[in-house]
Amino acid sequence: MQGKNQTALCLCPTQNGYTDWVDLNEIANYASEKLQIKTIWFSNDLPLLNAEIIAEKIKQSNAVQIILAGDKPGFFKPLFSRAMRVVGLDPKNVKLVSFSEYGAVNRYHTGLAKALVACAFYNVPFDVAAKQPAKNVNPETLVIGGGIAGIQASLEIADGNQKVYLVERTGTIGGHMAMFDKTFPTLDCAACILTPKMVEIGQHPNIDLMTYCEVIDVSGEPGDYTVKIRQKARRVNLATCIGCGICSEKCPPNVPSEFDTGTGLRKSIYIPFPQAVPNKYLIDADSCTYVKNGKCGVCVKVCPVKDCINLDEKDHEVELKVGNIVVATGFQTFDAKKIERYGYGIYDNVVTSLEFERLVNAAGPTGGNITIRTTDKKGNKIFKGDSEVPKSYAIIHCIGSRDENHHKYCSRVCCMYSLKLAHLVKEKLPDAEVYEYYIDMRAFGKGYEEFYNRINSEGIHIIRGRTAKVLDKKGKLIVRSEDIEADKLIEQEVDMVILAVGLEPREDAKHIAEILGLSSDNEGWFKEYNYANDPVGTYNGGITIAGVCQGPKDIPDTVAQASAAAARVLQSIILGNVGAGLNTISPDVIIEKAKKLSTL
Amino acid sequence: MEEVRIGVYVCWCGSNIAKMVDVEEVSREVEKLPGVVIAKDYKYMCSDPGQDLIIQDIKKHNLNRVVVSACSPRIHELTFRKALENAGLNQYMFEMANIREHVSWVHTDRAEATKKAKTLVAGAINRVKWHESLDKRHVDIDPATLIIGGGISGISAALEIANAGKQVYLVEKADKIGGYVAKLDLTFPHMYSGKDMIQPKIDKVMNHEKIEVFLNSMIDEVFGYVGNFEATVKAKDEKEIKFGNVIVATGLKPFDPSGIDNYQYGKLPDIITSLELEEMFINGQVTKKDGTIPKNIALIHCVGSRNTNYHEYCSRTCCMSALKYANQLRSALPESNIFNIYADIRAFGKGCEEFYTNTSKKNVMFLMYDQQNDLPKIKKAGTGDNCDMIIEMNEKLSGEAIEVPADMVVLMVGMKAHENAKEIAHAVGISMCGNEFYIERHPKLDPVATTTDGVYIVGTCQSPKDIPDSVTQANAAAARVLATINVAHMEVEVTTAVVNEDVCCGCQTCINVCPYTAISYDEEKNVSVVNEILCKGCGTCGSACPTGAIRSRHFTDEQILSQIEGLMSMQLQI
Amino acid sequence: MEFEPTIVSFLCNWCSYTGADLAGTSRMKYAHNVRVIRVMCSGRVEPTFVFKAFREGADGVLICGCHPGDCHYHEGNYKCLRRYHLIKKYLDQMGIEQDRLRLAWISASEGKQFAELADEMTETIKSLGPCKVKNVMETLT
Amino acid sequence: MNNRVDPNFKNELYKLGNKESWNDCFHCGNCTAVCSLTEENIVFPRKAIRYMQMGLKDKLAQSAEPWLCYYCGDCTETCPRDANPGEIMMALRRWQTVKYEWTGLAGLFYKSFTSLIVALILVAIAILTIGFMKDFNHEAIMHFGHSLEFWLIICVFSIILVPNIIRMFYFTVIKAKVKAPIGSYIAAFLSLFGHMFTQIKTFKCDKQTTRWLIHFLVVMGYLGLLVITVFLDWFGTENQSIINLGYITGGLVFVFTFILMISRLSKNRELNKYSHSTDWFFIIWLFLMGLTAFLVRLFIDIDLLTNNFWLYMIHLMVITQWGLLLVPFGKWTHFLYRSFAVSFINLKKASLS
Repeated sequence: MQGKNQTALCLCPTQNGYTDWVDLNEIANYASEKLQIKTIWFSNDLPLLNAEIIAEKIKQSNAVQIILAGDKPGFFKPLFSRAMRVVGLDPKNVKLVSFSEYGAVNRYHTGLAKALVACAFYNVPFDVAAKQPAKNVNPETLVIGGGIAGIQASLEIADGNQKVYLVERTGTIGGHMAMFDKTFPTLDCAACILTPKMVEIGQHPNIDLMTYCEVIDVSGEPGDYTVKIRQKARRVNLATCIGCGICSEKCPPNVPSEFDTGTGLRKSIYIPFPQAVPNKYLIDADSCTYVKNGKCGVCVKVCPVKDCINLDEKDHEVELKVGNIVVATGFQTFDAKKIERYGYGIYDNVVTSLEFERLVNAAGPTGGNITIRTTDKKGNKIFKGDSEVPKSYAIIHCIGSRDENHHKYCSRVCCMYSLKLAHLVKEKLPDAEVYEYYIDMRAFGKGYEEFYNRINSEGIHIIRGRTAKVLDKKGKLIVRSEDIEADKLIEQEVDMVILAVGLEPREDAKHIAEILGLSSDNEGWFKEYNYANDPVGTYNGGITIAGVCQGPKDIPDTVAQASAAAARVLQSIILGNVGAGLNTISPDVIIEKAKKLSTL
Repeated sequence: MEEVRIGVYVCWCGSNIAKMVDVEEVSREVEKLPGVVIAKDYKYMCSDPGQDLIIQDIKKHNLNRVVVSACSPRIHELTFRKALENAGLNQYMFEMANIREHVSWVHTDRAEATKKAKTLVAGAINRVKWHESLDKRHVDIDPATLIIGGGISGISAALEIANAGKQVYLVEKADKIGGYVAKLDLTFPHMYSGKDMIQPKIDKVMNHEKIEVFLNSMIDEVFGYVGNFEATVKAKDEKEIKFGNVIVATGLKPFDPSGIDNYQYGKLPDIITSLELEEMFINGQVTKKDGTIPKNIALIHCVGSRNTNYHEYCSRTCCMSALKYANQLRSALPESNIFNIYADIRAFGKGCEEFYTNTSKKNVMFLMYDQQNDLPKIKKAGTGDNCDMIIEMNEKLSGEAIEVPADMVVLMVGMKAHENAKEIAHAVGISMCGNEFYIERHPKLDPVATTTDGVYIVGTCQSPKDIPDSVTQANAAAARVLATINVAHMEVEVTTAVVNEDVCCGCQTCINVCPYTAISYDEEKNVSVVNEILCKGCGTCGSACPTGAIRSRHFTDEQILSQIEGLMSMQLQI
Repeated sequence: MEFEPTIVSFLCNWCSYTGADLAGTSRMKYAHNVRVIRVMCSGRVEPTFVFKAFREGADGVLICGCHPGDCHYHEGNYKCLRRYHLIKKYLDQMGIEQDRLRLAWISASEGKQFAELADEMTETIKSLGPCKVKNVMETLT
Repeated sequence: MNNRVDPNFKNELYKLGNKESWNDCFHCGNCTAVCSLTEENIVFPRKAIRYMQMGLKDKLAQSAEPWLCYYCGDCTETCPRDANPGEIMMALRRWQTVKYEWTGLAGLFYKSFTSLIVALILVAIAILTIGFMKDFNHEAIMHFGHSLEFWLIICVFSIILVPNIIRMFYFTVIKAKVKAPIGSYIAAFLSLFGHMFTQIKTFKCDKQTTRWLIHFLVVMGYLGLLVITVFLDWFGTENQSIINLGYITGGLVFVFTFILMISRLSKNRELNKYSHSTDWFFIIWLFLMGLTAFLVRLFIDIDLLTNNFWLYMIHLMVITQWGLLLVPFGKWTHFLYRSFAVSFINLKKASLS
């Protein structure tokens, strides 16, 4: 085996210009003093362009093994492998220690980075050294977020005969998926496949569904967490409400419906949508005349059930004890108003994809008729089923995504849902003209490319070229884009523009991360334990993440991830294993263990 | 026999059905049919209130049969069966008429569609009259799991299950586990080490007390049913194993590019596949066949993918692998010219778009081609070209016909289903789609289960995917397995065949046609006997039986014959 | 009024029924004359079923199963194939045109093929005209 | 082969200013669509950036489009990949200037800062030598200076600028195979002067009015000063209205170039983010020219020039350097190419319609 004298360490500083990064000098000191590595290089000091010179340096140092450590040192590996080859050594002896792989991304993680270097030096896999002993795990689990990820994770765990508390912020579970009309690429309706799962959640004996609730505090340790939850005042008794809807009929205020993304109106006492689970009413305090002025109370008068509506109900707190927490808080869509050039919020008929999703949905405000936006008597900008029908549509991809000025990442779903929306328009209005403007067509999943080819053959104009602006010309919208493949600039006149808005972390994602002690990446998505190896674990033992809160993904990938999170929870309950939990284990302990296990 | 009291429910499915079928008329008309007590239509039958409607009616009207006319039974039969159970009715007293996939979505004439819907409902009503109560059988779940395939997906699933203390049998065809990931030098988009990632896992699997690994082995045929499978592992010594669940992780086969004439693979020396390049990186030596260092290197994306002549689907990982290679080449051969010849860059994963952006800062030339209609052509360079090969292509972003110099061409080959995919599908009883990837139970909501209970598919055998997505799927399947093991027993279908011993004449025709050797001959009684555990309910025996002694439960002659009657009778009424 | 035939079709649960569902989810349009009955396997289709259909007034019968070699139950579709040839002969003897019965292989991914098959079959039956069996039987009894 | 991609082309561009973002563009087409000056068949900057990335030099030489860009900065501000298309267009214009210029000096000066300095010094020495030879006799030198200006203009135009314009025509019209009807040539020729003096196209750019006004005043001042000193003999004339006009034009030139320099220094706007060294020479010399001319005439008027003749020597050095080096080989030609490009593009449009 290679001894300490035969190991050379090459430290690679961050290329991203972070000032607050891991302290490499401290690591160098540690390596030379504690690990007694004699040869330590910094990649900046090496003439990196030349394998021959590096080979010479390796020869001089007598090293037979090289550890490349730092910020994504893999980028240097091929060069070192080649240099090893030149020296006549085995290129397999170039080891990589990528700090970010295990979440060492700032100077507070210098200790962790040391442990990573030590593990490579002692030739012990980090996960083995960082493994924590088994302990008693509370078998009850908290799932935060009632979208498809939360639903799936809850069902999996509950089907494994374990108790689940599913906490949802709004009045119903279902999340974004419930708002969609059809799902790509099979075009089955979202409601058809989602509602049975929602019903199952509502009926499952092992699931305690807590809607209209928010997690406000988490304390304790992996396997034994205490969670404080605020139950917001629903003002309608869940147990006795029969969902007859008389209250809603008589309720005076009309306010934009969140579920319909403001495309339609709802009352102050309402069910978010007809298939909501629980299918019970709730009162929106912000618009309720009684809550605001103390006058009204019509709903109480007309309600056929005694004492079902209590307009004076207050928020209260609940405390739970759980062993594992699954975080499935989801996403919000990019605010298209941030890019003024596209005219969202300026021109009525520039709509976001989510609004359009409600517009084509048979259960939406227009009953599935695509119409132009109108202003009602009270000034609400809404859609009505009997308004004029737009004849031509432009769908613009990558709104807020793949853009250095907004989100650098790709939102992964927009290409496909845009194709789907184009298809839905064509299906409803065969004579309509639909124009799609894209940069790269990302149809990568099972059946996606086939779907793309099919849409392409349906007479939809699919144009390579990102639209730069939307202008108004006498009531028509002009979409200005370059048609790259036809080599010309086009100013397309359309009636309606659909902006394929990207996904972004929820506004309160930071807050949730703080409560749970999770790490986030630069964009605000929760950081997984290991990119490839453990996409659902986190650095906090007992806390797993699932769905889009970890990064944009489509429904099948979300569902798979949610099930994977459930596997982790079940495993932890069965075995008392709470994961590596880097936030709860000291680097020194890891180093000691690595030393002990070392094969040196 | 008790009085038949049928409730019929016609679903609008929003506008999905209601747009093409006059659901109100359907419900009005069928209410007149004999046996029907009540018929209703509702916007979403599958929703909570929809199901409640059925439950309330069963109680109120004392219904003993229910017909729901909605979408495909493949989607919602179980949903409604559960509703029946909740109402205290046997779940088999139910039949579905598919008026969405088979009517409203495929027809254009509203009157005809409505007529057809009525006949289908009438058929279902006639059939349900003959339904009988069946009790689901509880079976115990064997806590062991068989995993077929020892790649990253199989290994991850194995560890996830074994770490929960449950027995795993891992069968691998090759002489070592690790699959294609073990052959990777670096992974995208962070350039982490592939070996460091998988080696500890391999070690753990090989030394895990709860995992028994069979190398150089194959599974012949899996017998039994969920919870109680058994199979023979074929290796040097055969071994019988018993297990409760199967996870299929057979993985992929790289596309063979020698069939694409334009690419000259195998004909010119320095045209290699991405796998061959990967090996060069592992060996620290990227050279041409003559041992010299290539100056111009072209990476051609989408080889065999996104082209209806080869595979229409996208292989999902090649774009990012190609970017990874561009980075590796830039590092190993800083002076080289690198060309990425692509169709669309599909950098959709977490951190991938950023990886693409960074790669373009590394002096890599991106050239776009049409992967369906206009493949680049590789030819040998002439003297004075200063390179070995010339790639002729029509570049789409400039609209120019160009030449690209190359000394080495790397073909980013796509993924195909494994060559044993078909065999394994037969062995475990799952279906494949046209391109030999396995079909999941539901493409969105159940991506790892299959239509065969207890059999799961994970990783690239389901469709091409990258490492995190494969690992996620593997863990997802593990969740399912752990959950069933944890509950320790489950309900199985009882739609098997039964022999009416009074009628059976002992001719043994059924024994010959049964594919599962589920029928044996009782010499003493001179009758055939069905082993209900082995029987999978295909019904072949029933149709072969000359005396009509064998009944296929839930698909009996009476049921189907009266369904035919129903279908046709309605036809004449209108 | 143009003659609109009725075609009773038996689809196996695993491949063909799924394929027909796929035609639906893909919104492929085809003739409305096909009425589907689901069986677990094409091997379950008894000659009686076919005759019953004609007896009740069907103008055509279509049987669909998995492609050879793809049967969910290994070889049910082969059993069906054998029976099919037998039934055809018998139909002939009874004076029913052989073309009124058809067996086809439709896999789970062949929604398009199913739609095309339905159209083709409808055309065939239309050209044959209504099946007289039912009337004949009724006059006889 | 001329359609062979050339990965080393970027090295040529490095020297012309664009270092970081040459390969950042991923071809979404945003820049083309956001630009107010693009038309159905006149697409840029993306297309030119593509030629540049691929190293298709012939194609680049044949594109007159980069000259249409006034660098308003819209494309750069909205570019989703921070690829800075505006700056790439600027660099491409420099490259084209070098390409059209037949002596090769423009290329030398763009790429080598030192050679430009050496040339400037040599000219200064030459002027000093001439002064020395003429014993620094005021009358003689001013007379010489006046005829020098005149001949300089004639020579630079006929030997350098006209051949370069012909070369530009050759590349962008003949080699690019633009086949326009004869009538359109006449129309293009007529429209030429309007563009040249007003640069009216800038108006199509949004939020550009102030910038256009400053540029317009500088151009007008510069041309006025040229006419007044060279053809109306500002320094020698007694005609008071000519003298006053000279003051106005000279003042316009140095006041507004000063404003431009300040805005460049503060670098507060997108378009001023990356200034090439040659841009600075252009603006400084223009400023110096206006200022020294203004001062020379002022000194004549208040009778200080005789005792401060160095001022005229400096003025002479500045205008000689300007006329001999900066006009034919520097950014001044952009003004010329840009005007002709509009006409050539009109020909292209005519040929396509």
